[in-house]
Amino acid sequence: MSTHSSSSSSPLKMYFAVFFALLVGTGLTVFAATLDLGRFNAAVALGIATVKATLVALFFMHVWHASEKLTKLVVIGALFFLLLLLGLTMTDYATRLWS
Amino acid sequence: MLNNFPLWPQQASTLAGRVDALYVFLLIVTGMMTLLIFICVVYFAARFRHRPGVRAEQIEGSTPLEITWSAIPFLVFMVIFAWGAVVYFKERTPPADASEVYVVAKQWMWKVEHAEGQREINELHVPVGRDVKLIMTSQDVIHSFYIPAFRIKQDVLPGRYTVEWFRATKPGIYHLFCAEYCGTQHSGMVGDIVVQEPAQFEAWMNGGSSGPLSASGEKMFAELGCATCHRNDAGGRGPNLKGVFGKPVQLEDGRTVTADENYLRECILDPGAKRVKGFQPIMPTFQGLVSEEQVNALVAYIKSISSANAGEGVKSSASAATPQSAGKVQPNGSQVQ
Amino acid sequence: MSMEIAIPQPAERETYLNKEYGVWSWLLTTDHKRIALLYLISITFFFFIGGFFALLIRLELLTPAGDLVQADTYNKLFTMHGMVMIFFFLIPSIPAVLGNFLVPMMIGAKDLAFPRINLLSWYLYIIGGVLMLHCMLTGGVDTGWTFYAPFTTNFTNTNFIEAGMAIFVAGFSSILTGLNFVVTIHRMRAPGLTWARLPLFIWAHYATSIIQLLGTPVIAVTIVMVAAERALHLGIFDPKLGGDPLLFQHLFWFYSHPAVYIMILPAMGIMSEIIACFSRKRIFGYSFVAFSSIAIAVFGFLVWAHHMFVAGMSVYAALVFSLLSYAVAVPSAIKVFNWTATLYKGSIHYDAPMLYAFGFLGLFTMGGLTGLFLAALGINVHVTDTYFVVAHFHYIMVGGAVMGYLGGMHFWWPKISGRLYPEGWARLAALIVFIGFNLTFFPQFILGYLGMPRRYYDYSHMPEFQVLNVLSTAGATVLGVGYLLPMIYFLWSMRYGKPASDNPWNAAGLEWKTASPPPTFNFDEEPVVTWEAYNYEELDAPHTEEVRVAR
Amino acid sequence: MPDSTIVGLHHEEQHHPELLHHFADPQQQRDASSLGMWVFLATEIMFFGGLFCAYLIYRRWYFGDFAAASKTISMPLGATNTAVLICSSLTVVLAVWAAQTARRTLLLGSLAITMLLGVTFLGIKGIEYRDKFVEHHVPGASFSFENEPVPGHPGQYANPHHAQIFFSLYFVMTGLHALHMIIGLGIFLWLLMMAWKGRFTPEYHTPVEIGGLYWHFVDIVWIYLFPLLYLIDRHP
Ligand code: HEA
Ligand code: HEA
Ligand code: HEC
Ligand code: CUA
Ligand SMILES: [Cu+2]
Repeated sequence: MSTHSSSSSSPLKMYFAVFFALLVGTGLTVFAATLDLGRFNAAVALGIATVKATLVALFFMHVWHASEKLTKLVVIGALFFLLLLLGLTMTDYATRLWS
Repeated sequence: MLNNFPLWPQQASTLAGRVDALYVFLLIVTGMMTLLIFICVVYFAARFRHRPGVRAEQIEGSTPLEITWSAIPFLVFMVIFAWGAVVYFKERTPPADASEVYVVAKQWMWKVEHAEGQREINELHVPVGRDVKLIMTSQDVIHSFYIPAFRIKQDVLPGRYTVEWFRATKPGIYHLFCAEYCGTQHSGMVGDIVVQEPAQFEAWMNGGSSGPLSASGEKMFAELGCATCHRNDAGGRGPNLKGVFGKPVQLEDGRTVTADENYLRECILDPGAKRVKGFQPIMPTFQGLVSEEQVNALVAYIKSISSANAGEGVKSSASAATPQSAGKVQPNGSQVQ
Repeated sequence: MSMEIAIPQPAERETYLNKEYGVWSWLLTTDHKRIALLYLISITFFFFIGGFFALLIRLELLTPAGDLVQADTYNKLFTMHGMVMIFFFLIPSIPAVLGNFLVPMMIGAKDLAFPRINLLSWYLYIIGGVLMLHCMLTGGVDTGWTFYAPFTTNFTNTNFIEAGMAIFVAGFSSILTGLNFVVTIHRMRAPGLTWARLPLFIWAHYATSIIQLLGTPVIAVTIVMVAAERALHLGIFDPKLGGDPLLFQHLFWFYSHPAVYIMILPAMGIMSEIIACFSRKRIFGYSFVAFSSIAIAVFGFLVWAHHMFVAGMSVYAALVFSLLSYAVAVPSAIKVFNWTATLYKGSIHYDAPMLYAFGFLGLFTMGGLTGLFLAALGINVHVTDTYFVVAHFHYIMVGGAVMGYLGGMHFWWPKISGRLYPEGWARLAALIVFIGFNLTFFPQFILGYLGMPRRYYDYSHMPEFQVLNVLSTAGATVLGVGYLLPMIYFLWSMRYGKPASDNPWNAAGLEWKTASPPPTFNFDEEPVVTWEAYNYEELDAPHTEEVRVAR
Repeated sequence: MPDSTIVGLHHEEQHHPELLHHFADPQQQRDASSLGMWVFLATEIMFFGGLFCAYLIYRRWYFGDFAAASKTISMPLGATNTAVLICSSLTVVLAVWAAQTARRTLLLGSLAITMLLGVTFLGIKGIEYRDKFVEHHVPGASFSFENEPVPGHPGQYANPHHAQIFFSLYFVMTGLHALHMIIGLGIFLWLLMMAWKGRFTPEYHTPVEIGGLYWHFVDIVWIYLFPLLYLIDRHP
C-alpha cells in the first residue's frame, strides 16, 4: 500500500488518461446502444462496462500497482463466487424443460 | 403391535421397490462405515487410554493413507449418486400412455379431476397396474403431493404445471400428504389414495360422472368464445387448434416451441408471451376469467382434439424431463428447439 | 447468567474480568474477551428460548391429535424455534463466543483487528435479537425458517417483515465477525506463527469467515426483495405477476446451505483442539485437516439446490447439484478419518471435553452419512420434507455443532473464567446429553422413512406414528435436563469453583501460555512462535501441577 | 500502553498518535484497514450479486417487456449520471494523491468536489424517480404500463406484470445503489472534516484511501447498472 515510497513521476497523467478512457467508454456504450447488433447487443454493452470497471479497479483502486497479491486474490475470489451464483442458478433456468 | 409401531413403509408402487433397494444399499454401506468408525474409536480409546509412564507416539500423517480414504469414499459416493440419478429419472419420466388426472391444490385441500370427468376431493381412486400421470397446479401457495407408499413426491406450484406419475401395485388405502408447508392447516391437507382392482375401479368410475373432462372443456370452449376465433378450418382469426398438442409451433419471434400442457396453459392465460407466427396479437387474456379447473378442462379438450392424429412417440414434454428431449428452455413456456 | 464477576482472590493480579467494574465498562468494552462474554450471555438466552419452543413442539406431538396448541400457534413455534436456533444461536455460537475469545489469543495478538467493529457486531446482534423478541411477543411469524415465497410474500398474516429485518440485522453482525477474523488472521499473527503452524481452530474459523462474508450478503438482499414484495406486491417472486417462486429458493439456499457449514466448521475446529489435547498428540494429517476446512467452505457454495430436488427445478440441474453434494462430503470424510487416526497410539484421557468430542464424532458421522441419503436423488424424492430431514439436521446441528460447542466451553472454561467446573457433573451431563439426544432424534429417522411430513401439528390421520413420537418427546425431556446441567454448574463454578491454573490440561496453543483468566491485552510480552501446532511431545499429561512453559 | 518494545519497521515515530494500541506498528494498522475494506467490498459484490442474479433471469425470460420498460427511462439522465460518477472517481483519486503528497488545498478541494458530484448524482436520480412517479411506473397499487409497444415487434404490447418486475428491480437496484452513495457522502463528509483539521499526513492517510476504495466500488456498480437498466434495446 505504501505508495509514498515514491520517487517516480506523479501518477496524475495516468489518472487523467484513465478518466478520459472512462468517458469515452461511456460515450461508446451509449452509441453502441443505438445500433442494432442483434444478439451482440448485450455482449457489447457488458463488455464495455467490464472494461470500464476493470480500469477503475486496476488504476483508481490501485489493484495494478501498489497492491499485494492478497488484494488481487480477494477481488478474484469475490468475482469467482459471484459467477458461481449466477452460473449455477443458470444451470436450472437454462435447462428447465417445463415452464 | 406392529400396527402401532411400523418400521417400514408399505410398498405399493412399481417405484417403491427401486427406492427401497437403494435405501437398503445405503443403509448397508453407511452402516458399515459407521460401524468401522465406531469400532476404531472405541478400540483406540480403550487400547490407548492414558497409562502412567506411557507417552503418545507422535505421528505426522500419511499422504497415501489420506489419498486412499478420500478416493474410496468418493468412488462409493459416485455409485450412490449414479444409482440415485437412475431412480430419479424413472420417477420423473411418465410413460407416454399414462392416464391423466388433473390436480388442483389450494389452501388446504386437494381437488382431483380424472380425464374421464370424475371429481374427488382429498381422495384419489386409481386402479392397480395402470400408469397414472398427475398434472398438478396450485391456486395459491406451494404445496407438495406426497404418497409415501408410492415413494413419490412433487411440489405443486402456482402458475404452472408440474407432473408426477406412478403405477400402483397393491389394492388398498394409502396416505396422501401435503409435504410442503403451506399455512395454517398444512397438516390437515391430507387424504387417501384408494387403489382398487380394475373391475372395482371401473364400477367406481361409472358412478355418476359429469362426462369426461374434455367434454366440459369443449362446452367451455364454446361458451368462452374461443370457438369464434379458433375454428376447425384455416379461416379463423386464430390458429386451428386441431392437432397442435405435442407438435412444434413456430413463434412470431422465430423460436420454435413444443406445444405441451404448460404451453397451452400459457396461451390461455398470457397469450402475449408466445405468439404464433402469422397471427395478430388479438387473443385476449383469460387470466382471472377462468379458474384453474376450467383451464385444466380447456387444456384437456385441446389435447383431446389432437390425440386422434397426434403422432406416436410425441410425448408431453410437460412431464418430460428425459435426457433425449434436452433443449433450450423458455421461461414460462416450453421447450425451444 | 448473572453479570457479577467473582474475583479469585482479593487484591489479585489484574485480569480482563476485574480490570474495571460497572455496567458501562462491559457495554462499551472493545476487549474481544469481554465481547465474547456478552455474546455468551446473549446466545445462551436465545438457546433456552429456542429450546423452550422445541419442548412445546415435542409436547404437542405427544399425541396424534392437535390438542395442546392451535395450528397457527404450532406453526409459529417451529418457525421461531428454527429462526432463533439458527440465526440467533448456532450461527453466532462458536464464532462469536469461543472464536471471539480465542482467535486473537491463539495467534498471539492483543485484540481483533477492529475492536470497535467487534463491539458494533454485538450491538447489531442485540438489535436483531430485540426485533426478533418483539416480533415473538407481538404474535410471531408462521412462515417456517425457510420463509418460502409466495406464502411469505402474499399469504401469511403474520409480521414477516419484522422477523426478516431481525435476520437482516443479525446477518450484518455475522458478516462483521467474519471480516474481523479474516483480517486478524492475515495481519495480526505473532512473529513466527506461519500458516502451517496455525491451530486448526484458526483454520476452521478462517474457512467459516469466508462463508459468512460471501454468503450472508445474498440472504440480506433476498430479505430486502421479499420485504419489498410483501409490502408492494412487486411480482419478483409471485407467479401471478410473472415472477418465479423458485428464484427465491435459489437465493435463499445460496446462503442457507453454506450457512450450515458456518455452523459445523467451527465445531470441527474445536474437535481438532480437543482430540489433540486429550490424546496428547499432533493431529494426524494436519495439513489435510486444515485444507479440508477451506475445501468445505468453497464446495459448500456449489450444492445449494439439493434442497430443491422436488421443487420443480430442472432435472439436469438436479443432477449437477446432487453430484456436487457428494463432492462436499469428501472433505468431511477426511476430517472424520483423521480424527479417528489421531487416537491411534495416543495417550487418551477421558475428561469431560473429550467425552463431548466422542459424542460429536459419533453423532456428526451419523448426521453426515444421512446427508448422503438426502443427496441421492431417488431417495430424496421420498424423504424430503419428512422427519428424515429433521433428524438429519438435528444430528449434525445438535449432535454435532452443539456437542462441539459444549465440548469447547468445557475445554476453555478454565481459561475464560479462571475456575474449574466440577468434573463429575460434567461427565454426567455429557452422558445425559448423548442418551437424550439419540432417544429424541433416532426415532425421527424411522418416522421420516415411514413418510411422516415435517411441520405437521396434527397427525390424527396416521395414528400409527404415535409410538415413535412418544419416544422422541421423552428424549427431548432428557436432553433438556442435559442442557440445564452445564448451565448450572458453570454458573456455580464462577463463585465456588477451584481456581484454575494457567494451563490445567497442559495443552499446546498460545492461549494456554498466558494467565487464566488472561490480562486485558492477553500477553504480558508479545509471544514469538518457533514451534509447530500441537507440540505435545514436549508437554506432560494434563492435571500434573502446572508448570508454566517458558518459550 | 503496556509495552512497545518492538521496534517498528518505520523509524519515523514510535507512537504515532493515530496508532491504535493493539497494532504493533503503523504498517500493520494500515494493512489491516485496507484488507478490511477489500474484504468488505467482496461482501458488497455478493450483496449486489443477488440482485443481478434476479435481474438476469427475468431479463432472459421477458426480454421484450424489459426492453419496452427500459425504453421509458431516460437515457440522457442515466448517461449524465454515469459521467458525473466518473468525474467523482477522478476527484477521489486526486484526493488520495493529494493526501499522499501533502497538498492540503487539493485534498480539501477534491473531497468537496467529490461530495458535490455525489449530491448531483442523487439529485438527477431524484428527478428520474419523480418522473417515474408521475408516469405511474412505480410498482405498487398505482402502477400502470398499458399499451407500451415492445421494441422490434410491431403491434405487440408489453405485459404490464413483467414490466412491473423490471421497475421493481430498477428501484431496488438503483435504490440500494443510492443508499450506498448516501453512506459514501457521510464518509466523505467525515474525511473532509478530518482533512480540515489537518489530520492526514503522508504517513497517515489510510482513511482517505479506504474511503476512496468504497467510493470507486459504488461507481463500478453503477457502471454495470447503466447499460443493464438503461440500454437494453435503444436502437430504433
Ligand atoms: C450443520 C449443519 C449441516 C451440515 C454440516 C449438513 C451436511 C450435509 N447435508 Fe444437510 N441439512 C441441514 C444441515 C446440515 N447439513 C439442514 C438444517 C437441512 C434442512 C433445512 C430445512 O429444510 O429446514 C439439511 C438438509 C439437507 C438436504 C436437503 C433435504 C431436503 O430437504 O430434501 C440435503 C440433500 O442433499 C443435505 C445433504 C447434506 C450433505 C450431503 C452434507 C454433507 O456435508 C455431510 C458430509 C459428512 C459425512 C458424509 C460424514 C463423514 C463421512 C464419512 C465418515 C465418510 C465415509 C462414508 C462412506 C464411504 C459412505 N442436507
Ligand atoms: C441449532 C439448531 C437447532 C437446535 C439446537 C434444535 C434443538 C431441538 N429441536 Fe429443532 N429445529 C431446528 C434447529 C434446531 N433445533 C430447525 C432449523 C428446525 C426447522 C424449523 C422449520 O421447520 O422451519 C427445527 C425443527 C424441529 C422439529 C420439527 C418441527 C416440525 O417440523 O413440525 C422438532 C420436532 O421434534 C425439533 C425438536 C428439537 C428438539 C427436541 C431440540 C432439542 O435439542 C432442544 C433441547 C433444549 C432444551 C430442551 C432447552 C432446555 C431448557 C429448559 C429445559 C428450560 C425451559 C425453558 C425456559 C424456562 C425458557 N426441532
Ligand atoms: C379474439 C380471438 C381469440 C379468442 C376469443 C381466443 N383466441 Fe386463442 N388465439 C387467437 C390468436 C390470434 C392466436 C395466435 C396468436 C397468439 O398466439 O397470440 C391464438 C392462439 C391460441 C393458442 C395457441 C395455438 C397454437 O397453434 O399454438 C391456444 C392454445 C389458444 N389460442 C387457445 C384459446 C382458448 C382456449 C380460448 C378461449 C378460452 C381462446 N384461444 C380464445 C385468437 C383468439
Ligand atoms: Cu398444502 Cu402443505
Ligand atoms: Cu444443504
